[in-house]
Amino acid sequence: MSAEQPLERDHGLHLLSQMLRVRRFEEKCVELYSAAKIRGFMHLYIGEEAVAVGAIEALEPDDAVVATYREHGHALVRGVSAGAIMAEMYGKLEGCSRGRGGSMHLFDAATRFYGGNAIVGGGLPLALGLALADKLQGRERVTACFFGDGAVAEGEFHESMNLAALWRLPVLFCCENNLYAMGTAIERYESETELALKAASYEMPAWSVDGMDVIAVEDAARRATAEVRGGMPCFLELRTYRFRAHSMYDPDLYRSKEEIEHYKQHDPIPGLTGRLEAAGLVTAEDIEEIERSVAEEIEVAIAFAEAGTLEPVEDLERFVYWEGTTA
Amino acid sequence: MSAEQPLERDHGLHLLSQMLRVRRFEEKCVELYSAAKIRGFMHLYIGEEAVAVGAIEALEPDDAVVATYREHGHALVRGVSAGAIMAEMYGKLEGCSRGRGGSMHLFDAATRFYGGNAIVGGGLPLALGLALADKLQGRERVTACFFGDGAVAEGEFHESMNLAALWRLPVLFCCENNLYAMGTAIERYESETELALKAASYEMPAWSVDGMDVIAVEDAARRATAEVRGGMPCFLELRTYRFRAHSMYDPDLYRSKEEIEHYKQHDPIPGLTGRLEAAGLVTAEDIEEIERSVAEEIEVAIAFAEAGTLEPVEDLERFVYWEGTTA
Amino acid sequence: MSASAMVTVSYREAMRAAIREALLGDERVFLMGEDVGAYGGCFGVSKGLLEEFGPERIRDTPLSESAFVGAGIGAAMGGMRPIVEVMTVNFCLLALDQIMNNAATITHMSGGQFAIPLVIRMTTGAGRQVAAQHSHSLEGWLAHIPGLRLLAPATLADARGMLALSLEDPNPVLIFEHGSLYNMEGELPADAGAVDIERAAVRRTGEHVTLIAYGGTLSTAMQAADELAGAGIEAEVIDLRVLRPLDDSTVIESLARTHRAVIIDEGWRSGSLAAEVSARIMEQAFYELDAPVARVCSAEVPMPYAQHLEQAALPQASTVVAEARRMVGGG
Amino acid sequence: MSASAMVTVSYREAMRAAIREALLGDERVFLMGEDVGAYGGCFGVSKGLLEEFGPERIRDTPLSESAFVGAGIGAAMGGMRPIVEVMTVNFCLLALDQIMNNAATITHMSGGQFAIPLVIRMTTGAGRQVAAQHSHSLEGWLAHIPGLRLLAPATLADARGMLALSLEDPNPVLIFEHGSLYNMEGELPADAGAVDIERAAVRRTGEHVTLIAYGGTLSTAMQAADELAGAGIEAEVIDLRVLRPLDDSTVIESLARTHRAVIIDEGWRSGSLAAEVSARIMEQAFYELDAPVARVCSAEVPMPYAQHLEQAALPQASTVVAEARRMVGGG
Ligand SMILES: Cc1ncc(C[n+]2csc(CCOP(=O)(O)OP(=O)(O)O)c2C)c(N)n1
Ligand SMILES: Cc1ncc(C[n+]2csc(CCOP(=O)(O)OP(=O)(O)O)c2C)c(N)n1
Ligand SMILES: [Mg+2]
Ligand SMILES: [Mg+2]
Repeated sequence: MSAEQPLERDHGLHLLSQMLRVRRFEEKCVELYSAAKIRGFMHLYIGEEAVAVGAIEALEPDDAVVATYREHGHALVRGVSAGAIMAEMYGKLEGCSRGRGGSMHLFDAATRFYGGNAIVGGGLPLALGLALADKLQGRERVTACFFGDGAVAEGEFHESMNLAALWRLPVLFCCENNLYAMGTAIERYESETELALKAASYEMPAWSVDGMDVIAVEDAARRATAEVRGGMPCFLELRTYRFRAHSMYDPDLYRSKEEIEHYKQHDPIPGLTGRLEAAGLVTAEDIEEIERSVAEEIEVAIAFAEAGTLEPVEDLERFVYWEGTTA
Repeated sequence: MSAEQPLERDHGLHLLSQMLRVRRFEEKCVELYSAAKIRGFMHLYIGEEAVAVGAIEALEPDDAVVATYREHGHALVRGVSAGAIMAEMYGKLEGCSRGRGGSMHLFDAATRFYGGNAIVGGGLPLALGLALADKLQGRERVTACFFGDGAVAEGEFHESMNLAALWRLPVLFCCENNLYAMGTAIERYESETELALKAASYEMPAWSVDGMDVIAVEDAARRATAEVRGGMPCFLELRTYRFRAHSMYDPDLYRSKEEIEHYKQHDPIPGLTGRLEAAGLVTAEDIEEIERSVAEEIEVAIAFAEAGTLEPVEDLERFVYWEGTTA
Repeated sequence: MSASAMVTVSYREAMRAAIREALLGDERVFLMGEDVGAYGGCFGVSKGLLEEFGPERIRDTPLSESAFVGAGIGAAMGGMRPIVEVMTVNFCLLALDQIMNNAATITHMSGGQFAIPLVIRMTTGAGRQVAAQHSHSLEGWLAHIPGLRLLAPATLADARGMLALSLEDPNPVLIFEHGSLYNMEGELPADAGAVDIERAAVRRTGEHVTLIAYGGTLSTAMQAADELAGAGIEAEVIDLRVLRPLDDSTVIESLARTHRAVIIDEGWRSGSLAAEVSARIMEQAFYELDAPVARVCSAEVPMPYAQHLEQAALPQASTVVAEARRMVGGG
Repeated sequence: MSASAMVTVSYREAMRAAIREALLGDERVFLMGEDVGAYGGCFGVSKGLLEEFGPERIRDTPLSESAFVGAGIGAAMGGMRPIVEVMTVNFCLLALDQIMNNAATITHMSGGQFAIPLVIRMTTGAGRQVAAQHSHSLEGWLAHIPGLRLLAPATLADARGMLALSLEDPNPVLIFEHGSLYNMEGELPADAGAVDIERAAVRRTGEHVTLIAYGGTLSTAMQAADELAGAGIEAEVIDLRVLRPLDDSTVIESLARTHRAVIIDEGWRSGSLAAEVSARIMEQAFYELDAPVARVCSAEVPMPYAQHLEQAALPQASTVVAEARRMVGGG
C-alpha cells in the first residue's frame, strides 16, 4: 500500500463508506437477481470497488464519467441515487434510464454519467468527444473513461489513445485490469501484458496503480486529473480483481479457487478498514454506523424500485428520437 | 546509405532493373491515364520503388504478399507479368483480375499475390490469416504485408499487431512511411511519429530503415524474414517518399515544392546507379541495356493490353461465388 | 446404438456435435473466437472442445473482432477451413468491413481466383432482456451482401446438419444461431448428418395462408399456425433457412396454393428481410394474391430492457394470428 | 446582388456554402474528418474552409473512422454541433458500431435524457470505375436503423439547404452525397436557404406511372421520364430525399393517381431500400395497383472495375423505360 499524504479520519470513513455502499448494493443485487426481480445481463464489481471509489473521488462535480456494463459502482459513487439505479434494474419508469437501459445502461444527465456501454471499447470514442466539447468550449473539465483490460485489444482503444494524445483531449483513461476478459486470461490475449507500456506508444503519461488500495487509486487519480486539466490526457492501469464471475451466466470455470482466494486476501474493504484501525482512526461503532446507513439506503432503494411503475406499453416507441429536456 | 555486405554486380543490376521496371511502367501508366485507357483511382509508387524491390527480394517463391491500392510495383516485382497488370488496368479479360479489379485490386494466385486492397488497413488481418494457415499446416513461409503510415492509425493495425505477436504468426509487416496519408502529414495524425516504437508495445521486433536505399531495405528484409521464419513476426518502418500526388485526382497542394525537391535528391534509382558507378560495377551501356529491355517489356505489355478482349456483359454475375480452379 | 436410433439433444448439443464432427473429419478445420476455449463458448456451444482438440484448433482470441474475422478470411484463402465465432451478431458490426469488403468481395474482385471457404457463426436475437446493444437481429439485414451465404438454423436437424456443407462451400457462409434456441430439446437420429443449405423448408402444410419465418421466429409462426388451426384456418409455415441466396421459389409455390402471406421477422420492420420477401412476392406472384402480404416485425426501437416493453417490441404469435385472420376473413 | 438573383453553382459549391454558413452562424459547429482540412476534402467540398476557420473548427483526423465518428457523438452530447465527414460510405463500415450502438441508440437507451445533434456526411455511389471496395451504395441499407435520420440530397437546392435543419435536429442525421453529383451545375437563388428534411418531393408530375428514386438515381429517373414522354407515357418522378423516416405518404398519394410504380435504386437489389418501398406499397396501396411494382436496382455483384461491366451493373434509364412501358402496356 502506498500513501502520499496522511490519512484523515473523515476522508477515510468516507472512502470506506463509498466502497461499502457499492459492495452491499451489489450483494443485494445478487439476491434480487435470484428472485428474478432483476433480469438480463448483470456484471458485478465486487472486489473492484477501490477503483471506482478512488478514481471518482478525484473528480469535480462537472467532470464527466463514461463507464462500461460493469458500472453499478461507478454510478452509485458518482451520485446517481441507489433508488434510481435499482428501479432501473427492475425495469421501472422511475429508473435512471426509465427502465429502457437496465443494469448495463445506467445514464444520468444530472451527474454527467454517460453510461453504461455494453460494447467493449464502445465508450472510449464517446469520452474523446465529450472532452473535445469541453476543450472547444474552453471548459476545464475532465472526462473519466473506465474500461476493462479486454478493451485494450480492441482497435477503438488504439484509435482513441492516439486521438486523445494528438489533440491533447482532457480524458482520464482508467483501465480496470482485473486480469480477465470474460474467461480469457490477459496472457492469452495480449502479447504485452504491461498495459501502461502501451500508452507510451502514444506519448501519453501512464502508470500502474494497485487497484485494491483505494488510497493509492485516489492519489494516482488526483495526480492524473491535474495533468489532464493541464491539457494532457493520462492513462492509469488499475490492477484489480473481480471476486465474482464475469456475469450471472458465467460458471467461472476458467480460474482456480486458489487464485480467487489469493486476491480476496487483498479485498480493498478490509484493507482500508485495517489501515484505519491500525492508525486508530476508526472504531467498531463507526463501521457499524456505516453499515447501518448503507443498509438503510439500500432498503429505501429497493422499496423505491418495488413501488415503481411500468412505463405504459403504448409508449414503446418514445425516445427513439429526442423529445426535449422534459424527459 | 548502409551496406552490410559488398555489392555484387549482378545483384546490383538486378535491383536496378527491378526499380526501373516499376518506374518506367508507372510513367507509362500516367500517359495511359491521360489517354483514358486507364480509369478509376490510380496511385503511383514513383519514388518508393526501393521499398517493394528491396523487401520482395528477400522473399522466397512460396511466400505471400499482401499489398494496398498502391501496388503496381509490388505486383511487378513479385512476378505478375506486366502484360497482365496492364490488361487489368485496361479492364480487359486478360488482366490479372479479369478486369474486375483494376489498378487497386491486382491479384495473382500463381505468385501468391493476395491483392491489392483499397481499404486502408484492410489487408492486415488477411495477412495474419495467411500466416496462421502456414503455421497450422507446418509450412515455413513468410507473409509480407505492405501498408502505409496512415494505416497505423487504424484500429485494425493495433489488433493485427497484437494477434501476430501473441500467436507468433510469420508475418513481415512492411510499413511504407511516406510521411503522408493522402494530404495529411504524419505529425498531424499520429501523436507518436516514430512508428517503430509502436511495435514495442506488442513485444514485436521492429526497426526503421532508409526506404530510399534499396540495399538497406533488402538487408533489413533479409534479417527480418529470418526472424519471421524463426517464428517471430517483425515490423519494418521503411522511410520513403512519394514523388507524385496521392492519386490522379490529387492536386497535391498540401506540401511544398521544396519538400518534394528535397526528397527527389534521394531518389532510389540514381542513388543505386551512382553507387554502382562509384564501385565501378556498372557502365553506361549496362544502364542503356536495362532501359531498353524495360521499355520493350512495357511495350509488349501495352500491346497485350490493347489486344485484350472485354469480358462479355452476360458474364457480369460470374465469380460472385467461386467457380472452381478453372478460373 | 443403431444407426436409426433417436437421441434427445439440445440445439446447443447439436451445434457442438456438428463442430466436433467437422474437427474430427478434417484437419484443416479449426474454431476461433472470443471465449470459445477456456470458457467453453459464451453460450456453452464449444464446451469441452478445448480439452479434446487443444489450443491450436480451439483458439481463444483477443477482443479484436475485425482482426480475427479477417484472419479467418486469410486462413481460408491459405487452405484452412476456419470456423470463426463472433460471439453475438451485435459485435459483428466491428468486423463488417472485413466481411463486406474482403470475405464477400475478393473472389469476384480477383476474377474468381480465390475461394474463401470460411464459416462465421454468431448468436443473434433478443428476448432475454439484454437491452439495445445486445439484442440485434441483423441477419436479415446482412443478407443484402452479395458473395455470402447466410443460414438460420431454426431446428435441431439444421443445427446439427448445416455446418458440414457450409464448410464444403468454397464461399463464406454466415450461420446465425438464435439465442432463444440453445436450450430447445428434441429427438434426432443418432446418425443425423448433413442437410442441404440451399432450400427453404415447408414446416407445416396448409391451404389458407402462408406464414413465412426464419430463425427465432419459426416458433412464433408455428404457434400462430396452431392457434389458427383452432379457428379453422390452415396455415402453411415456411422456414426460409437460407437467407441468402434466398430460395424464393418455395415461397412462390406456396403462394400459388394459399394466395395469402404473413412474414414474421425479428428484424426492425423498415429494410427487413421481410421487405425483400414481400417485394419478391409482389414481383413474382402479384396476380396470385388475394390480399396484400403482411409483415409482422420488430418495432422500430432500440430494444428496451424492461420485459413488458421488450415483449411488445418483438413479433408476437397473436399479431400473426390477427393478421392471418383478417386476411382470410377478407377484411 | 438582390435577394432573388440567381447564381450558377455546382453541387459541391452548394454543399460548401451550406457548411460555411453553418460555421459562421453557430460557434458550436465544427467539421472533422479525413483530409477535410489541408487537402480541402477528398472531393473538394471543404476547400478553403481551413484557411477561413482554422484548424480548431476544420479538423483533419487520423485514419480512425470508429474513433472520430464516436468522438462526434460524444461532442454532440457535450453540446457541440459536429459535422463529421466520413470520406465515403465505404469506410463507414469501420464506424458502424458507433453509429448503430451509440449514435442511434443512446437517446432511447438513456430514457430520452441525451440529445445527439450530430451530422455525418459521406460520399456514396459508383460509376467512376473505382471497383468493388469503393463503389458501395449503402445509404438505403443503413436506413434500416431506428434513431437516425438519413438524407440523400439529389438537387442543388437540397445540397444547399438540407444541412441547416440537420444541424438543428437533436438526432443524428446522416447525409449521403452521391459522387456523381458534385460537378452538377445549375442555378440557385443567391439567398437559397434551408429546405425541409421531412418530405419526399415530386420532381415531375405525370399520370401513367410513378418513378421513385433518390440520390444518384434521380437523374436516371428523370431521363427515363423524358424518354417515356416521347412515347406518350407521362411519368411522375418522386425523389425520396429522406430515406429515414421514410415519407411513404407522398409515394402512396402518387400511386393513387398512377397505379403503377418503378423504383430505381443503386443499392444491391436484395434488401434494398427499393424492397422496403415496394413492401409499403403492397401494404398501403395494394388495391390501387394495376401492375406489380417493379424494381430497377444494381446487379448483385461487387462492383467490377471494367467500364462496360460497371455500367451493366448499375440501374439504367433504358431498363426503367422498358419496365414502365411493359407496365403501362399492361404486359
Ligand atoms: C465488442 C464486444 N465484443 C465482445 C463482447 C462480449 N463481452 C462482454 S464483456 C467481455 C469481456 C470484457 O473484458 P474486460 O474489458 O476486461 O472487462 P471486464 O468484464 O473484465 O470488466 C466480453 C468479451 C462485447 N460486449 N463487446
Ligand atoms: C478505411 C479507409 N479510410 C479512408 C480511405 C481513403 N484513403 C485512401 S488512401 C488514404 C491515405 C492512406 O495513407 P497511407 O496509409 O499512408 O498510404 P499511402 O497512400 O501514403 O501509400 C486514404 C485516407 C480508405 N481507402 N480506407
Ligand atoms: Mg477484465
Ligand atoms: Mg503514406
